[in-house]
Amino acid sequence: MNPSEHLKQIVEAALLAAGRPLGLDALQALFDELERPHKNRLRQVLEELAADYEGRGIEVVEVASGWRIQVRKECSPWVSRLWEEKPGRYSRALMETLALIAYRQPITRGEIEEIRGVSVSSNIVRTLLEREWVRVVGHRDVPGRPALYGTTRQFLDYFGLKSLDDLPALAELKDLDSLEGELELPDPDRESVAVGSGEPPAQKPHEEA
Amino acid sequence: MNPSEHLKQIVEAALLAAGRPLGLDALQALFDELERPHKNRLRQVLEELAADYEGRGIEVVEVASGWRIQVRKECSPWVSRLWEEKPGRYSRALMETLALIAYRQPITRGEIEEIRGVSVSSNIVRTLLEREWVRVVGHRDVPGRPALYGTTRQFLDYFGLKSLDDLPALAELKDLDSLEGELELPDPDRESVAVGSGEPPAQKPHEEA
Amino acid sequence: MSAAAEKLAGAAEPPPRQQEMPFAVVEGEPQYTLPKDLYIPPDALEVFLDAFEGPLDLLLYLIRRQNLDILDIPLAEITAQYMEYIEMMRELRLELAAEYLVMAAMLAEIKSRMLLPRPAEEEEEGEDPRAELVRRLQEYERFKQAAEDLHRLPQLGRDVFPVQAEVPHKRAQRKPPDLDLKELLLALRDVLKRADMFSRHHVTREPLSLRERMTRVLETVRPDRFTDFHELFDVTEGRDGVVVTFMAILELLKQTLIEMVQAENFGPIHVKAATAHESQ
Repeated sequence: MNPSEHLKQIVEAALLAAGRPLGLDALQALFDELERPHKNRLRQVLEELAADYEGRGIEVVEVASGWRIQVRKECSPWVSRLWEEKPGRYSRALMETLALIAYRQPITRGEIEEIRGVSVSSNIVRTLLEREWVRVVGHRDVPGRPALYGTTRQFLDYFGLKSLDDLPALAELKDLDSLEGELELPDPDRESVAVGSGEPPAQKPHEEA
Repeated sequence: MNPSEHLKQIVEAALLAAGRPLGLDALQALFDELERPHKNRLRQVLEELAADYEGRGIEVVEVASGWRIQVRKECSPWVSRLWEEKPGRYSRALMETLALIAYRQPITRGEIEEIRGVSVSSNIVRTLLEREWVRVVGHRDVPGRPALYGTTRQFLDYFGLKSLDDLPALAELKDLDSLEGELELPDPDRESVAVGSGEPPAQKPHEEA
Repeated sequence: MSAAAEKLAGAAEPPPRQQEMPFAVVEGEPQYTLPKDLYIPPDALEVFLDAFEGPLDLLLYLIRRQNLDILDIPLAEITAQYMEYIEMMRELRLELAAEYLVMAAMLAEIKSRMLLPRPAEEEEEGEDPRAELVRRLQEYERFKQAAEDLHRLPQLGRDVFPVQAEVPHKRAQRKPPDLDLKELLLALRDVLKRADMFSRHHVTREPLSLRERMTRVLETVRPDRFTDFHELFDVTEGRDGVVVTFMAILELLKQTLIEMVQAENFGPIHVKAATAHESQ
């Protein structure tokens, strides 16, 4: 390969292989003295390369220590997932809060706290709002006008429910004791059976215990 | 940015950012479920990308664990000057051990020693395990339950192979029958005549290999 | 390491291509035979021995040096040469790997068997005494060749350079945790038990669809303008849906979460979200 004819290819390959920015001196050092390109020529090639990368996933940028090829900002939302961390687990407090919002909506934070007997952290509410599982649907007309929370369609979609009526009635929840053994089996088939097992409680009034 | 319109840019950026080969699953995982491209579509994009790179300093290749972007071979002489230190070379003992594991896996250390006619040092086995080129894939059910070694995907990636089928073909063993035939007459006289007779050897001599 | 030893070590480097191997280089002249009167530092010979991957490799070298085929080994000659090497190592009191001595014994045995006239009946079972050796040599040579082939493949970092682009806008995202419906239900059951909800009269009579509908109605109405009462209903839901919506509106009215206004009898009814008195 003739280095002067293929200067752009060599510069491109070197910038991508280096894993660090390369200055003009470093680029020149890739060549034997006789075939060494002038710095102006290198600059020109770098500009050509930058133009080639228009509309591509990468770009050539000049930084303090030279030039480097980097991922375009537009692509980073997807590329960033390469380093996505493993998801953690939700706390018991969050699950209880979400369940109470689902079953008792519209409900204020104070009402949730009353039932749970402990305060609900702002973090939990923020997480649920960010996840778009709950939203503020209004404000109770009492001093402080606390926000009323309700569940969203995303909440239903996430759990594969057509409507909240697909959730077991509170009375059925009591029988979860007998279901618990089954529910804790990590068997997706069993789970879906367990959840959908009750006949549609649509119009059946919840019985008092 | 619309991911389906800019699929090629995203795939390019991800392959360049990852620093390791990415398989179709890994590429799909970059996208939300709703916008996730089909594997066939990804394959098509990878082919387009490979075509785009014609005449460039880099190329797209498929190896065992997926696709990788690497410096085109033609540019290597210049790119390799980025590093003052040349990578270490592997000893013959290590390469022979590795070859036996690659071609004869699963294989025990004892079986390797039998073919090589010498003991295999623990250092070699450790190096191969540390480089993640080989791994213990089981134990042979004989006294001592010796470990059985096999090669890994990293091994294939390192040598730019898609699968073990891409390994260079192993030399044919001469048919034992014909071998017996040729050995039929153990004539001590013939032996001394044979020395230096300059008969063309049946197999390619090493010097030419 | 002496200069000679370095030369030898150099010759031993992969890809292994064994040439006629000098024992030493004296004033630029390679020495192929060991002069009896010349002292060679033992470590140089050790390097020489290191160039071989064992007795099979040494034998192959001796055979190939003469451009011979494995199938046509001049056993007497090769054995003699092999013994010479071994003797040399011994004279220099080098520690020889046991495998080399085992091979020497094997060669001697084959040679003696071949020199003996073979009884006719033995011809039947008659395996050539060299067969086993030939088999091993052939097998070893295959893998010696395979190792060389492998070594010639493009290697990452030696022949093939991977690339990596910087990701300056990397956002260390964290995927939100997954949540299982059964976990949610168990959590609810526990909190209700704790709050003794099952035994008190807090348990709602309404089906959950009513609560859900209350949420939907609240989403629709605004505190800053009126919404037409009819807009809250979706007749395509049928009678049951309309009833649920109506009950939801009544419940919201009861909880003073919405306000309803009718300017005149039989006039249009308007609904808006309740606003705090102080904000009016």
